[in-house]
Amino acid sequence: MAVPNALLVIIRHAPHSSNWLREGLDAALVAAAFGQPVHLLFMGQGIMALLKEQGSGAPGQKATLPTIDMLEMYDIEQLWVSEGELKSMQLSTGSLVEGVTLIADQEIPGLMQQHATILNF
Amino acid sequence: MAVPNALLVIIRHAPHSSNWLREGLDAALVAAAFGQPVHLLFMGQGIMALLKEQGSGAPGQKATLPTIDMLEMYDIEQLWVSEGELKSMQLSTGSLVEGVTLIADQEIPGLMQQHATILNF
Amino acid sequence: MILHILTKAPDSRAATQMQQALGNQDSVLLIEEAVTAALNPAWAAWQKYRSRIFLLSEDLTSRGLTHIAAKHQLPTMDVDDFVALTEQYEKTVTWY
Amino acid sequence: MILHILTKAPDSRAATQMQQALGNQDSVLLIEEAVTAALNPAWAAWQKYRSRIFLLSEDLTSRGLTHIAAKHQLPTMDVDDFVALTEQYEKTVTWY
Amino acid sequence: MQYGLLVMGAPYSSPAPHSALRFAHAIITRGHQLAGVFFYHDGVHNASSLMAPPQDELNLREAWLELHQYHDVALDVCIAAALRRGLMSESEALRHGKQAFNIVSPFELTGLGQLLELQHRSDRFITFA
Amino acid sequence: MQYGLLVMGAPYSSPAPHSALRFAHAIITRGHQLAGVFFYHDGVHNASSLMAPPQDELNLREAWLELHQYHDVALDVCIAAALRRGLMSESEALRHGKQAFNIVSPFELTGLGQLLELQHRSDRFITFA
Repeated sequence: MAVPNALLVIIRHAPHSSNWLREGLDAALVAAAFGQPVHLLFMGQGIMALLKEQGSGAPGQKATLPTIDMLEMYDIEQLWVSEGELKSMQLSTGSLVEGVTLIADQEIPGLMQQHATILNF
Repeated sequence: MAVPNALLVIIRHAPHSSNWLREGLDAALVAAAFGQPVHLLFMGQGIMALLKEQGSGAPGQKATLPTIDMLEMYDIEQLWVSEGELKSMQLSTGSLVEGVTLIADQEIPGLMQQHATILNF
Repeated sequence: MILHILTKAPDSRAATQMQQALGNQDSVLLIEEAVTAALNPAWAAWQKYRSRIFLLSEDLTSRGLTHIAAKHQLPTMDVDDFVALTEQYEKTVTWY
Repeated sequence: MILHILTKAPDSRAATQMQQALGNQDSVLLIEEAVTAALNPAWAAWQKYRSRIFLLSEDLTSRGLTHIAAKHQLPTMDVDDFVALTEQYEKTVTWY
Repeated sequence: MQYGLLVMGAPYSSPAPHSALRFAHAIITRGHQLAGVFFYHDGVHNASSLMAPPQDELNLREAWLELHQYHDVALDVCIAAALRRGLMSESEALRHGKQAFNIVSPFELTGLGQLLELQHRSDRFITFA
Repeated sequence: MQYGLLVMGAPYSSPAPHSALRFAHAIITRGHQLAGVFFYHDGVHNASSLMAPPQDELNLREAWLELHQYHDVALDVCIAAALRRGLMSESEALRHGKQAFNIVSPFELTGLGQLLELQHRSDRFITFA
């Protein structure tokens, strides 16, 4: 889990409610494109970015799912999801895209310490 | 309490956190300047606009208190404060500017019905 | 009679304040982030305002919550129904 | 060791998430809207992180909360102390 | 019926403009009139002629323009909220000694009096924020 | 020490720019270096040359300019975030066929790579949002 120069990007905002999610993912993609190892941690409403049934919705609204699918191509393979928050949102891992890893709440502080750089969106 | 063509402006946002408070008060002042009776209802963080000890704080930040003091000159004399929310914020009326009226939570729906027009900030 | 439009999640301040302002004959439409209320059928408002609280279906779809809302048998309406609802209510108040 | 900067009120999602991420040796600075924590000395974080959680005094003053913070004997620091604190902590994370 | 809309969210930062546009089209489809849209608070950014979103995203300003062109909807922008946020018309640019401007017709800079006037003249007045 | 700042709130809509400026001056007063400020998300509005707040309010863009003039602080603005929100330089205006522009030097439109670069080269990197 510990990669010395890895960047941890924390995603806490839902699709469509604001541009925090998209601009957070953009930062992660650019860091990965520059060759930096990037890990993602999804907390709270940010978990909604991973819901696999997201549709195109209203016309003109850009969907998030294609960007999530793109992460693997950029070698961003570590997607942590806060287990406690998943439960408190009454979501199951079955409703999320594949490839996520649950992380127990008490492990989150350790995760923060292990990463030399953090960007919080 | 019931004035047929009165405008109710609801203030729910605190000073400095955003521009909602200032732009809500501006709408109230303009309506009053146009001769419309205006009533204000302060809920939640909006109650902080009424704290009488607000200082000038950091340089360059415009204070809210002068605008609150200006309301009376514009004949905006009805300032309701949600009693339940005042209590849950652990504030007392003694910490607020003069001239506010407490309103019990169960009276708020009635207040909404009595006003033909409402602007919610 | 007022139509209340909530745009923020059920655990937001906006949601709390809306519930304080809700009259006996008022209705509620949940749009934008507020459709996350579909995740929580135990949210007090679902019981308390039964038959006068609705989810906007387009916003459910874009957020991937359509099936969850259906599973919990929560009432939805689309944007045309939304307009029809505003025809019935002289006043609307948006909570954000 | 991380310095956490909270900019939103104690009842916000940002405040909850910050507390989930807080390590045993981390400190917390409350700025902007977060200084409303001065109103509630019973906020769990005040007890739990005693001696490593602070209010930014300029933001207390502009919001009229200086006396309330003093009455509740809550620790404050000004912006110079804030910089001094960042000298001690290699990493800072802002919750908003 | 006559409808009036108040839009207080910025494009791409808030879903409010999207919701308002969708609602505006549904109003018209149901045979109502849309008297006008008033842009206030961060909503003033909807009027920026310098908006240049990626090509796969809706250009919200253009979507408002279409609404004006096909349905004669007035597009009023609060002048105080706009100036503070870096939005001005040619005449305001002259007055403030600026070299450029980013609000052009049919968007009109106007005072808050227009908001109150729109609210009074509309049978239904809906806020998106 | 070398500091870097990330600013993600808009002037007048968020207190983040005020907090960041105050912090910037305190850094310098304590003898540290401020390598640069990166504006992202709604923070890009700090760079607008068309900002015209009331005279009794601080003009935040001018406050950033002073910081650059007296302390040589680089002011970088994320280009993707800026274009979407109606902020562009002269060269971007040409590229997008626009008649005007509202980003001028010393504010520089740049990619997110600069944000990561600033974060790496700073001993302390602080976000205001």
